[in-house]
Amino acid sequence: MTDVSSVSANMSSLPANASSASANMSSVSASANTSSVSANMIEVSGLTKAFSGGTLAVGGLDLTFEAGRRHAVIGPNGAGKTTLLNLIAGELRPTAGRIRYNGRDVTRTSRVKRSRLGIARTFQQPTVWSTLSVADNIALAAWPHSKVRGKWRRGRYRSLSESCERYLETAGITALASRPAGALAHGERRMLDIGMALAADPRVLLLDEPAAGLTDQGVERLLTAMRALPEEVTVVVVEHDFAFVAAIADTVTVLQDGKLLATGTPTEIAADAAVRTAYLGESGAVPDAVEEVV
Amino acid sequence: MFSSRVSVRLRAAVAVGAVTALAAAGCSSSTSSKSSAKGDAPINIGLITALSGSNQALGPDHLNGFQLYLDTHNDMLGGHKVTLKVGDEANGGAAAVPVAKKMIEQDHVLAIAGIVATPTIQAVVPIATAAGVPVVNTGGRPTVKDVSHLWTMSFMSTDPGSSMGPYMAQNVPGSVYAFGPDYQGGYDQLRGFTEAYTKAGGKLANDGGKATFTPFPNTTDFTPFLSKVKASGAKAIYCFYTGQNAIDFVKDWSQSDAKDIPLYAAGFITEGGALKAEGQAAAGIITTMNYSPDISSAANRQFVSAWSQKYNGEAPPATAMYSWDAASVLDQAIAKAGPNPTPDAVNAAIKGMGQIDSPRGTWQLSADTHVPVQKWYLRKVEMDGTALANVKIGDLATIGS
Amino acid sequence: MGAINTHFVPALDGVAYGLLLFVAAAGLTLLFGIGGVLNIAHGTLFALGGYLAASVSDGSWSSAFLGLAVATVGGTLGGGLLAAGTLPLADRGHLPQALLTFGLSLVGADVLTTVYGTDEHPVVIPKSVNGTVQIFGHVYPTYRLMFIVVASVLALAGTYVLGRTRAGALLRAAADDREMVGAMGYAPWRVHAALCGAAGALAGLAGGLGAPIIGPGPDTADKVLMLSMVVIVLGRPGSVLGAFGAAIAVGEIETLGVSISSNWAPYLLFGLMAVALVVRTFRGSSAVGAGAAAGAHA
Amino acid sequence: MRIPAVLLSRPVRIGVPGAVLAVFLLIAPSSFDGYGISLMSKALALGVLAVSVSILAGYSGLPTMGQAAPFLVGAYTAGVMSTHGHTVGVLQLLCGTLVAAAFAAATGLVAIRTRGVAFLMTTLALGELTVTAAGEWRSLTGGTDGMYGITPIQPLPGMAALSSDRSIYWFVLTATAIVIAVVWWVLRSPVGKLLLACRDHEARMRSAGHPVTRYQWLAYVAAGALAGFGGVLMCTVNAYVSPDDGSFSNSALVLLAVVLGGATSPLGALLGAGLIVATQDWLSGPFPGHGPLLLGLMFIVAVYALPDGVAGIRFRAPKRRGGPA
Repeated sequence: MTDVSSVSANMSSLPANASSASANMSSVSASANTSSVSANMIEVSGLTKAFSGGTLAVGGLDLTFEAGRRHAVIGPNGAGKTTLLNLIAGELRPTAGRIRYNGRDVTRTSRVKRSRLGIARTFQQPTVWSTLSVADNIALAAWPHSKVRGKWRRGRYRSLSESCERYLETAGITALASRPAGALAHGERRMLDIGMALAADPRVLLLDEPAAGLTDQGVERLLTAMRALPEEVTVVVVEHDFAFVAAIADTVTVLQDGKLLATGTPTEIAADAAVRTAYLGESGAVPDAVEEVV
Repeated sequence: MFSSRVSVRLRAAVAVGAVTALAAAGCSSSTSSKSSAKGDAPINIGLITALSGSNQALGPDHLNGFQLYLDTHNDMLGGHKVTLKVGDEANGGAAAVPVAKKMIEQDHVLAIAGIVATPTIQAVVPIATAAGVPVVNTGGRPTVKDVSHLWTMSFMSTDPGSSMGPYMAQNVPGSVYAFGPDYQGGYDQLRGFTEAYTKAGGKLANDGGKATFTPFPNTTDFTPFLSKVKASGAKAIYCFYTGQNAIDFVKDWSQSDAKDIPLYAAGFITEGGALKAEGQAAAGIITTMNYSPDISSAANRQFVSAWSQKYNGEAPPATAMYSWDAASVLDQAIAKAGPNPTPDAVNAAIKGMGQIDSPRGTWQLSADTHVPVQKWYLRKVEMDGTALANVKIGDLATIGS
Repeated sequence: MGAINTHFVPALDGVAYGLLLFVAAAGLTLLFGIGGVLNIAHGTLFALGGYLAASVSDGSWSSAFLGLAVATVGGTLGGGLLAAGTLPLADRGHLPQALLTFGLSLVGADVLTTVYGTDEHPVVIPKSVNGTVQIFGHVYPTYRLMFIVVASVLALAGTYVLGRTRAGALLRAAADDREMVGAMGYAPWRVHAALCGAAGALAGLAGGLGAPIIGPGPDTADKVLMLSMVVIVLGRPGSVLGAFGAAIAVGEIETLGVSISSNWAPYLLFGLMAVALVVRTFRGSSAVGAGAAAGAHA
Repeated sequence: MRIPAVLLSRPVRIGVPGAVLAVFLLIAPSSFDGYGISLMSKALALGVLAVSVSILAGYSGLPTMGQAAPFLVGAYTAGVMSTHGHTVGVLQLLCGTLVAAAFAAATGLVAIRTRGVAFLMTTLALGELTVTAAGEWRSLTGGTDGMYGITPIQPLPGMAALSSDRSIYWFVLTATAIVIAVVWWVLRSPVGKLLLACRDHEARMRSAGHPVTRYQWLAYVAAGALAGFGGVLMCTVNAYVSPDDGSFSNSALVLLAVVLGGATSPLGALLGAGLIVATQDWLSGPFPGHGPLLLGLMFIVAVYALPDGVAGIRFRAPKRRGGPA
């Protein structure tokens, strides 16, 4: 399990060819796994996003992400994975369809409000406030979610900052605390981005390709951080790296051309013929990592 | 990496500083006054005029008239060699405050001449008055609270209109449509006209019986305003415009529905450069002015010939004449103020001045308002030789109190 | 009928004035909308064109055409200078360019008044178009009527060039995505220089054509800049058709608007401009915003 | 040549120029005449305006071309108070600041909706509207001639009126020092970090749950209040207010001052304003009418020579409706 990065290199080079895959879609229905006791944390129905120029990034998607579980969303490039995250986080407004969060309709809720309701996210391109220090980045990310009053005062802010030290530790960037975030290397910046998402004390954590560009060590740390997350936090990870997905996910959702292709446990997905054809390539040659999981 | 960024910044700051220092060096060398005094101790005179900003078309005449007097009088006023300190009032008002302060505090000027725009007067006069320095003003004159140190060579802003009002009431067979620009000088000019005109029995053709004010300085197209004139049935137009507004108004008038309706105006509309730019469009415009280059007097001949010699045979505009008079008044007042003139002594000497012999004829300063009591002339734009000129066709009233 | 009669000339004049503003603003909207350069010195190029045309005009047709040619060439050279000045700033977004061109406009104004003096320069136009014509019982200047025709032809030509030619397609592509033009094999600096030159040429030509209406004088540059800014904001930067509509609207406000209610005229233009800016952003598809994005991401 | 690290440490980088400036401001008046002193007063008043622009453009990523508008509102408030006999300086400062804040609160609702160049143009349009209104509202503002002969103020009730340029200078310097200290203190607090973060990456702030629009509106109001404070000081210095004080070119000049001063440095903005006043009113003295030329050259030099100062004024990342991912 330690040699994940080399596997991910293999995976990403797979052809994303999937023309005749939808035939088998009903074989893996979205409701197959919803028999568990936990409530649906995120529920999207008929979710559609069309961009100017007519590109349909997400087309009539029906999905549920159960509370307290680790979900992964995979699929070839252009499948609509990041768009789905952006729609859930409120960065984008859907063209049609509804999004429910914890039983509440948030389709038209602003991203600020959604963040305050407990949806936190990281970005494909790690996004930080570059002129501020790493510690300040974490503290400002925690700010809207902290119950401390009067944070604009120096003393209160300092105590907020101190209470955030554990996120620095979790992300493994304690040593960088006083560096300006703009001066960080790519991997460090990604860990900071994740630390910022954790600092928001989320109920739903949306991670957009968190392992991309990380060293082995970084991936290891990321996995540790994710395992250390409280049970009740719902995690949705968009990821190319199937090995990584297999290592953390309870359920895997496969998207293709903005539509749902399959849902299941990593094992089921790895074994699914339609997924193999669509995502893993015509040849059906399954990389070691997948076999290992199976 | 960080240190190199800082050093770039330092170097750049040093570069900017060096430019500043160079320019400062340049200015300090150019300000060193040439004190080759013949006669008494050299004196400084300030001249504030618009050399940039929205009034810059009017500025140079103020400067050139004063300079011409100095050129023809051996650079002397009242027997003292004069250094002229020129300042830019730019858009008027706030920009002129430091200019005036510099003249008073640093150059120790004996008097300040010039000033184009009325806001500049309002900003400068309190400062000069507090310092006891007389202001010999050559632009239009608004109402000012304390006139103890303000002496106007031109006219009260209401005067041109006051001189034309009764004439038009008698000679225009019907109502008159009145226009002006939307700023204080415009209101004063039009108030002068409408009050005198209605008092003499005239009736304005404008909607609501009040003069129309066009947005300033953004109006470039007067056609829509002029198309209302025709509809109103007015028999004549009276307007006050200067600079670019004047040129645009005249051009638009000459090609509009209102082109058959005679245009009367305060004289600035066809003064100097404006008349050149308007060309044939200005033919036939009747104006009121306290000056016309064709007045026959010794003083005027001297002035006109000096001006046309220096400026390619052109006729001098009235503004240059006011400035010439400002220099002439200062010349006499400084002479009277003794060998070591002080601003106070000059101010007192101006106050005691009686009749002033000027290219425009003789005039004197009103004891109350410190504005000329003078004769106004009726002029018409006609061919004079090969070029259009403001030709005197009659006398209007003598105005001033 | 009475009202139509009263407002006929202002309405017609609004078209002429609007078309003048369109020609004046066309270069600015191209350069800003497509090239991402907010050129505060645009009015200065217009004034330069006017001065140049005025300096050669003597009332003959040949001098009139020579004037237009000289004005266009002068504007193009000015645009070239602008290109050279802004090229090193290409990666630094809008603000440095705006500050630079503001500085250039201050310097340019000083140079123009030093060379040409502070008096307005008359343009002597050929006798046959210097008179007036009768339209429905109203007197109207021949030149403005001719201007309406000429400017309409220019507008059509511009629309054709942008819509139907290869150069136009390239420009539209550049407006959408400047990196793509690079990918198509055109050096970015060439596209930049061509845009600046074309915008300068348009400004110079507009100055020469418009000189008999907005004469070249010390105020001309500021006036044309402000009105052009209003036009490009109302019409969306980069959109020739939008600029056309906006220019006619501004022309009508400046003529018909003041003829109906001169009290509100001073507020109307900038009020509309602010509203347009805000409404655009509300709709979330701000062309200005996208321009800023292009600048920020370039 | 490497600069020793100690010279780059924060206390040295800010403390040394700060100390030099403080000494200059305290010592210089004794060797200057009234003209020089009043120029320094003017530079301080304009400097307060420049600091307000630095809060917006440098800290909040809102490059404004209309900050002269609240400045004008503050100046007119002081002028109107004077004509009604309220000549206590502290009271004028308080009221001018409050009225300008109210003005900014209203106009901010409009301006804050826009981004980048659109914000630049919106503030420009709002500024032009304000100048127009100042010229038209004759009963209150005295129209285009402005308000003149404004009565000298008394700093506090019961004190003597400030009659000399020198006494006005000390009043202006004291007021400026206090307000700059407050601004400094606030910007160095977590509030400054919030603004910088909005400037760095607005979208990330929203994703993190920060009400960015509210922050920026508050910054806009605070900057407006500060500009109003500067306007009152300018009215005190000039004893004159006219619509021209609110002109587009004033707004552009203070933006230049901020660029010269390094975008996020209140002290730098103050110095930049000083440089501009020196150029406009003092250097251009021997070349009357060519002040704009010198300023124009300064703009050009600044853009090329001080890229950091310009880059510090960053446009807010506009709302991007991204393409398919």
